[in-house]
Amino acid sequence: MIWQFDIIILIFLVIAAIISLRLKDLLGASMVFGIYSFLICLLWAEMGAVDVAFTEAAVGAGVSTVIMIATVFSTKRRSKD
Amino acid sequence: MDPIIATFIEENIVPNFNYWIYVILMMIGLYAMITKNNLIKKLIGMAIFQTAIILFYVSVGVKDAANIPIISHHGSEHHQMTDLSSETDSTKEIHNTIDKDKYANPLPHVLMLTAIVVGVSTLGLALAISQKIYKSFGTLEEDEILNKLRPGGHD
Amino acid sequence: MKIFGLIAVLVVGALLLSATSDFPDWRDKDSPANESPVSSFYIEKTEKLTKVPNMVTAVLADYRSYDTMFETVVIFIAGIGIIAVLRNFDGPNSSSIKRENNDEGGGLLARFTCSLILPFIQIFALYVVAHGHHSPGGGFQGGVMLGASYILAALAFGLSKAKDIFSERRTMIFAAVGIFIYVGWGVLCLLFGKEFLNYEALDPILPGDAKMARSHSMLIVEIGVAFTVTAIMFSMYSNLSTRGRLSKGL
Amino acid sequence: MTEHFPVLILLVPLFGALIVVLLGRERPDQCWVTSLISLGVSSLISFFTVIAVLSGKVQTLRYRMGGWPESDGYEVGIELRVDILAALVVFAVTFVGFVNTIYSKTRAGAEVRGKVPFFYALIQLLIVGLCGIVMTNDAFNLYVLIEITSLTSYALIAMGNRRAALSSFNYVIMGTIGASFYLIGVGYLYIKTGTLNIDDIRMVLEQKNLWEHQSIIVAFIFIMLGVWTKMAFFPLHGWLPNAYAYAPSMTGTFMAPLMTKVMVYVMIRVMVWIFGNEFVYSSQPMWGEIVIWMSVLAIVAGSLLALARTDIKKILTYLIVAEVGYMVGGSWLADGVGQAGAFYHILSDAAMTFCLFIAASIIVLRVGDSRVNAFDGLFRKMPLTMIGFTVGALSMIGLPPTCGFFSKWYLISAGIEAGHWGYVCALIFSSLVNAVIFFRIFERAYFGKISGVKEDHFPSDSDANPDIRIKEVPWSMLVPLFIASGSVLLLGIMNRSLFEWIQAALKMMNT
Repeated sequence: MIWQFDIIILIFLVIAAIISLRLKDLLGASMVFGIYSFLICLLWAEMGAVDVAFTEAAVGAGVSTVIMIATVFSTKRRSKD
Repeated sequence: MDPIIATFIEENIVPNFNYWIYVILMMIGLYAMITKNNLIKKLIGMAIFQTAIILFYVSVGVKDAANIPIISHHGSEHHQMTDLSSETDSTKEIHNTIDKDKYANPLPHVLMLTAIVVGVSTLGLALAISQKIYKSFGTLEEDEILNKLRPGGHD
Repeated sequence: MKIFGLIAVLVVGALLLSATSDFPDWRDKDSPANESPVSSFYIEKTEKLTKVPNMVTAVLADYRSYDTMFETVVIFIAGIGIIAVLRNFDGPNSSSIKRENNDEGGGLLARFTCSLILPFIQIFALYVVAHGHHSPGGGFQGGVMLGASYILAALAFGLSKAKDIFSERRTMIFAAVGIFIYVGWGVLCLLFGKEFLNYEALDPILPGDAKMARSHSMLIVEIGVAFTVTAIMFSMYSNLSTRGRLSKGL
Repeated sequence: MTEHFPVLILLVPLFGALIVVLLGRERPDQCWVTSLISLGVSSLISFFTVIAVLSGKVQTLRYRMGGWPESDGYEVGIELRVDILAALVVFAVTFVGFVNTIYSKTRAGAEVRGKVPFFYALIQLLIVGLCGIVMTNDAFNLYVLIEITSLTSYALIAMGNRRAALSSFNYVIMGTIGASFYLIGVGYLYIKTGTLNIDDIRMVLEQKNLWEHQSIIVAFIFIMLGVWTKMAFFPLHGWLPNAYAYAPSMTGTFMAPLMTKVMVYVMIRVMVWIFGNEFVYSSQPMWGEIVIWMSVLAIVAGSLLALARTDIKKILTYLIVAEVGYMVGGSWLADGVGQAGAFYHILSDAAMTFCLFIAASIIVLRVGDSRVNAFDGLFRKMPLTMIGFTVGALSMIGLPPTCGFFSKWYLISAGIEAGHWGYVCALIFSSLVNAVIFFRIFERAYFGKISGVKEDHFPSDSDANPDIRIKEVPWSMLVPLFIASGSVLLLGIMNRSLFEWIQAALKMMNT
């Protein structure tokens, strides 16, 4: 447990969350959301919650992002906000 | 880093930093859910909102200098013996060897596995619903959909 | 709307932050949550009572197995809910569509790479399911990986190829059978005269003593979870990527 | 055998749902039969549970999942807990589900074409979720079950037309916020107490005397906000009217009576079991005042919004919003009568909402128009349906001997006892508005001219006059309607003994 890592990842998390909500390109937003999931998965692994990190890596960074991108592809890519 | 600053951070910011960031992430997600116009953006906000809560729960279970919640076989020789020794012996042995401060609290982890699953299920279903909305309205922007539904609007 | 949302969010955030100062410190091993008898019981007694070193698996599949049963049901609901909402059965191209193999899937390189790594992904997924007692992992994680391997196959070789292996009917059967294994195992305990999901009741039909019966039963319910999750993950992807027509993937 | 009843109530519909999915799309009739049998068995078991709990042999059924005993006085596993209150609500849930399945016999094929097995699977899983919510004694398990009911209802509502999909999306957003707030509240309780079992949380709160801590207060606020969002309490009600009005009619008839009421039950349970009357009413006297005035606002606004609508389903959904105000206000009046009255209103409101929704769906189906002028002359054309509708409407207005009268009576007397005149006035005002709404409909139904517009809709019927064309529906719809209106009357007749049981159970908890 190294708290410096912890603080850095937490700050990156906030940045990733804001970017994925500000991007007008939904495909990019979904990808940044994948990055967000991966960062939070790192954070959990660092906190000792290995099972949660494993699940988040498989679900958040994997399947969630894939189905979100699938939806963006079959609907519209641009967003107004 | 200057050691004085490091100690200051460690004593004053670190104890609650996780909880602050969780609140900030939750606020970002909630704000996106309430005010974003695009339905997919709302769902991204929803996912952030849910992970923020998971972050809170996992932070609850962290212990200083604790291991992951899997009892290690290599660390203690006792385990090899306990399989062979008799029942009462083994219970005493393991009871003595396992120090609860050495392992992280497993309960929040279990709860959050369930919460992650609930999160992805909600996300999948909500994406399906938004695809159905797109199919019948031709757009994913909330204001355009409401325009189409107004009696004066076209369609 | 924006102003109203901002005010609501700020009020919520202020409320939550006001409680933060009251919390025990982060990483404190003596906080009420960490030193409560419940958590101490899990840490100290799990290996003794269930012979499973991974406490998370033991709590997930035994102490709180009732929760996990409903977690699996949630996944199942998401799967059939997506079909109920989105699936278009009476479309022009439902089952008897002509194959568009040539247009689908990735290029040659993608196909070749996928055919190389797919078996390894699947074997690793099975390992994760089976080895959840001793290392991070378990039915859910393994199931997601197995489902993801089929999604990868659908991306590389086209959805119709993947559907030859995993047709829609088959996904539904797999999903239902997974929960059937889980709940049925619990009901078996009921039939042996103990409480629902009390695996000790199954001692007579499983090898080892009553504690090993718990360990074995956890493996079985994890396999049930893996069945459901694999099927539903693939079904989710195939419905969402084709707008419910299941004809042509991304 | 009795001790296994709680889990059997859940398992039968769960297996039913799996079998229905396995049967597949080719056998819609067998799907109906399967779900009818499974829900019938489930409601039979829950009826026996009510009898067992009432007979006094077991005051409270406790069922430990996995057979894990407690350690140091703390539950390590998940526990089910069924007392008379839970048994009554579970019986109401399974029984409404059973009767609604009869009603859906002819409609399922028409409304959810080709997706019949998924519809029945979702309905049965929704019942599993609702029963689980009522019976569980674990705060986190409650969250998982709330999500089960939410996900099933999102899917069921979105199976309707395009408006239904849009309102379902709004429901996803609001529902997730509500459930997550509940989860935050549970987390704040967990970080201070270290346990998730509802009885144990109470025990720790009392032992360590944590009542004054800011996190416990915030936990209470967030759990309440979450539950209010899920039950559509007034300022948070936005998702409900559209969702219930545009959903497939079988979904509406099923969810309208149950969802909000079960969440009211959760609210009463959290208030009484986790936090206790002392914390809720005495420590912060301002809260009660604020919440009761909010509920007054909910009642008045719900009634007025209903009055302004001409679509019968919209009227009924806004009346639900008003009824939620009744129950929240009643349970926050600081005395036992108010809580018991609110609880009795859960049962009676379930019965009368069910009755009215079935009648309205039948009428909309036959007349093909959901506006109020569809009721013109209906007493002559569909006398049986209108009798059922009348019973439900009279109960909504609050005329004896229907249960609506008695529940309103208990709530009003609790309000007078607590000296909260605003609440009493709101209840009377709402009764008057309901009377205006429903007598307007009765007037049309009795004296209204049979409009000639209908001629155009049925050009194929050559010689018959309109009286014959709009005719009664098949028995599979009338029988549920009569069961519903019968239960409205039965609950009214049994009000004294029901009320005493409820009061006794609540008193037992508060001491």
